[in-house]
Amino acid sequence: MHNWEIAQGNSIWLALAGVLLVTFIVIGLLTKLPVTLRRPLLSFLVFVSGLFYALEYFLPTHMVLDHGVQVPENFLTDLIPNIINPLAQDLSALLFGLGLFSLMRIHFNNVVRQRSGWVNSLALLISTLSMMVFGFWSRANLHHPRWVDQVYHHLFDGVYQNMDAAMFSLIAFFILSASYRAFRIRSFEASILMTSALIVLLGLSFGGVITDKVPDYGLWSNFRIETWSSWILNIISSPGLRAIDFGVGLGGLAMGLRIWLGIEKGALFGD
Amino acid sequence: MNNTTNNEMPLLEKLQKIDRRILYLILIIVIAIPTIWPINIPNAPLPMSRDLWNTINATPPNKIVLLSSTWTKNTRGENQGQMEAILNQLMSRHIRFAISTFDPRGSQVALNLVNSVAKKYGYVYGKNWVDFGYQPNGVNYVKGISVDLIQTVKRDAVLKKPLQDLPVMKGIRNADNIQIVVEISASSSQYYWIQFLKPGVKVGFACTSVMAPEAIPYYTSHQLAGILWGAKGAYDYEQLNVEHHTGDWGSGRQYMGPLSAAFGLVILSIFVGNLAMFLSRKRTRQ
Amino acid sequence: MQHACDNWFVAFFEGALVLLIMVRIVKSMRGSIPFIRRIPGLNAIDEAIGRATEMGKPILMIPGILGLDIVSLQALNVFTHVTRTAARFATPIRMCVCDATLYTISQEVIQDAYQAEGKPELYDPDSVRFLSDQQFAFAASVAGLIQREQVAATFFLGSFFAESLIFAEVANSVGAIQVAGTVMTTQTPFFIAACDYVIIGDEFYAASAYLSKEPVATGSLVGQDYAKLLLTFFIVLGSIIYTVTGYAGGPQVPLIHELFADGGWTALLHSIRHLF
Amino acid sequence: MKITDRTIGIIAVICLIPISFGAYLYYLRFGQNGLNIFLGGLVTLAVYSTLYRENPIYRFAEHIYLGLAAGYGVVIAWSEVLSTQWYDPIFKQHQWLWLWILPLAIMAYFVFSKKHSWISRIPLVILSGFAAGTIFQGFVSQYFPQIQDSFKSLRPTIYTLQNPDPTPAAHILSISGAINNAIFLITLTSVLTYFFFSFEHKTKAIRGYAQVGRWLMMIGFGAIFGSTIMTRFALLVDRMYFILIEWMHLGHPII
Repeated sequence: MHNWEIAQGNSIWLALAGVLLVTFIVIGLLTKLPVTLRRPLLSFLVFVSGLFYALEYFLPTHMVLDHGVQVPENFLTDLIPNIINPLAQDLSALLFGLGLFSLMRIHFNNVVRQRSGWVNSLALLISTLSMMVFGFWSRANLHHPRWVDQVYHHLFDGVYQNMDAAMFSLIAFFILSASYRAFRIRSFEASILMTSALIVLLGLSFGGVITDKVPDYGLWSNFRIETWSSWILNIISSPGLRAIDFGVGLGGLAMGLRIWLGIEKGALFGD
Repeated sequence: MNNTTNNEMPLLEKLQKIDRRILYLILIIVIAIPTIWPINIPNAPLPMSRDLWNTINATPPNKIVLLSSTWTKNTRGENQGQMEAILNQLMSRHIRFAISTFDPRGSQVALNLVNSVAKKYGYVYGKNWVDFGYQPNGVNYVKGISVDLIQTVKRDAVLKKPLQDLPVMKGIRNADNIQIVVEISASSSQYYWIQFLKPGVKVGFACTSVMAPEAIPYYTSHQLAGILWGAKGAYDYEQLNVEHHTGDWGSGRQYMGPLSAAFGLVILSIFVGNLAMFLSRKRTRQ
Repeated sequence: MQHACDNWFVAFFEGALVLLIMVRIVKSMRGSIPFIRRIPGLNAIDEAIGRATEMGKPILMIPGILGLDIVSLQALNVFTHVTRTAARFATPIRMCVCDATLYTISQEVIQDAYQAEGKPELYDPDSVRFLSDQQFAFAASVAGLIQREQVAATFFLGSFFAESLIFAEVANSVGAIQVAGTVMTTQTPFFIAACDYVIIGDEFYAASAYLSKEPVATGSLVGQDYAKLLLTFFIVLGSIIYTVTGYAGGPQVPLIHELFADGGWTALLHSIRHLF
Repeated sequence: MKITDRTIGIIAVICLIPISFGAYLYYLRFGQNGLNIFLGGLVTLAVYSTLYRENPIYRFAEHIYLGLAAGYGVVIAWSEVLSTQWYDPIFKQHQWLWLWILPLAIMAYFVFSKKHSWISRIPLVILSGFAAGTIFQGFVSQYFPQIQDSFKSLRPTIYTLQNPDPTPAAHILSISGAINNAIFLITLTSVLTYFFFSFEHKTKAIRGYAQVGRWLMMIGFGAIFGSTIMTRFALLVDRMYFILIEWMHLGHPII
């Protein structure tokens, strides 16, 4: 990637101006593009960007030394970590501003127009701002007072992380109410769902204690509850899920193919 | 007779459509009581916990153990107990060890835990243990240490010193000097080790119980030397530690009490729900 | 199997699967519309929208919690259908997304859907909301939204993880009628426990063919079936060979075992050479 | 006797006074980490209050949470992606070709334009193209090892019920192992049969087989449900430990 570099430090601004100029010309041209040509253009772009990965997979490789390990590569392989991944990540990160803008716009309007709940919106705006200020400030390399780190520590570890954990642990309550409601022996299906859930749950918890006196060797081990639960997981659950996954995988393959070839009617191409 | 069933009916119907908030309140109480006044639930360690314990216990003095600690506050309930139990065993047996993480937020969590346990055993950083820090590129890291550990990691994460200058790394060059890598994880990060670590080096997996079923086939095919299955794995490990005097009880046993109570509540609530449904159905049929 | 040349057999096999799908798509485009069996979860979509219309409350859609990928694009296809139906009855919609790129395309898709129904004036840009890209912050916010707006119907389609049950139970507590489907098989049981209608496994990918009866999607669905049949055939064949040879592990590996791992192509060539 | 949201809000605001006093006490007694624990307990209770019903306290906490997450997202987007992979290469290493990401990003912002919003699709189709292109390699490396693993022998190598040496290296298949393999294959194929959409399940045998597939799938789902319960409850137990022991000091801490 040495040829990417330009010699003079200041000329980067020149390059930036050039890029922006080209951008405006291209966008200007795009706005004049006839409606009928939009879809072919989009399909072409999808095809080209998809082609990269397809070629990377299908082209033959040779062995290259990387971090002391021989790895198979072709001339596209190196571009994935160096160009394509950063490009996709940079683009997503730059687009994050869009989402942020929409969030901020809604809540800013709430505050300005004093809609009901505007205090909450204000709290949201303030907390966003303070997280950004203290996040950047405490990460900045330049010298900053110690209390900045402390405030960030309270915001992140004290409030944010604990809210994360609290939200995560809410699921336990919902599991209880969902299983109370759903695990009724109403139909045959509901009953087997319940039975296998109970056996596995018992096998993982104090079920092992119930059958602790049963020897864990020979045929006796078949009467231990943890044997049952791992049997269900390995012999029924795993092939069942695998069969579903095969279908899901093929569905994804077909969908990827349709998008790549531009024959998918739907969300992406706007028809 | 008729009278009693008439009285029963509203109760049964109520039980069937019990307000979820009452269930939640019961759950809180059922967990709170054994948390404040701990109870001990008997336990029988699983073979896969035992295998992990034995492998780590057999570490010869010329090898180290690598703990890859990829968890944060979110799964503290399971992973902290597991890691603490393993650390107890390592330190009481005077085994050298290193830690690293695949999660940027995980390194501080791991450091805090190791430091608090190390105080108990007088373990010294740099002499008895070392931190390789956050490893953003998992594949390269694992491939790299298979060949040359010192060159791949270069500097430790706490003192920022070259690895070869630390006494803990004496005689440790590559994956052959690692007795076992234990991935303590909230996700399926064990695949890094299963796929890319030099074949022959043992891998253990201490995971949340969601991930365990997925990992069991790798244990049966001996790609994993042992598995700690969620909170039960932590309890198993503590029990093995106590049996062999390599550590004390910790959060594994502490949490199993409230956990078992909660499981009991789940089972009981399913039972009561079904019973109420059956009885009221029977009534309507009459 | 990072590259095709690690095992050409596998690459050819995948090529065959792709070919099967393509052939059926072309056939279907030429006008032979195939049969598709009933999928109860998908029939429920219109029922759920109808319920929301009766109650005059909004419907909520969530296209998973991952970014822009194949799965979320498929979810958006289904949501196009939902939005168009909702637009016909002027039922308000809410869509929460947790990725900014997905947010951008969702805006476009929803706007288009209203346009296609000839009711662009009903489109409200605030109905599509980016909430957060952090899993549980997103979940907390969705839970709040469900309760505040008392949504009447919810559609959770896409990739979901632990938060699936938070959405489903909170929506259940406000009495919403729920249609859910995810490609994450480990989350399906929670949807089964808490939702009214569940789309399991690749019924999710069948949805666009089923709802739109559009030739490309329908043909592709039939092609997928043939591909699935091919996979099943090979699994049965492999098992028969194992049974006949009595293989239970060990160094004497049957060829079919080697074919599906790295170096399978070399093994195949080797054994063909050996034959003559 | 329904308490209105306004009342809850007013009570919450009044409670702020003792709460700040409590926070100060925590800070005095336990220092920085003590304050974190205090804040953590407070927000945990605020989140849990939604279990009773949607209320102003939860709403307030939710908005703060969302705000912090948004701010954190910006910090991460810059410090872990843009600064190292975009800003530094351009302005420190002068790899100016990275500037060409800018036009793509600008195009995305056209989504707010009424007339030219379609331009925003350009960067998105490029990202979708990448997603579609990876599917070929992804499908192969994810599913072919599983196909290979699904070949199962039904012929025991040793005619006893029990395998004398259960390690895989022994290469022994007992009668019960063969039966297990058969059940494995039945589950796999019957579930696959259930997911055939375009073949009408005409014969009774196929319809029955697909039905068996559905039942076996339900057993599998039940098992997943059961094995997930422990993780979720462990988190709750840990949170309760945090609230009761670390925050309220109602018992003895373990470490």
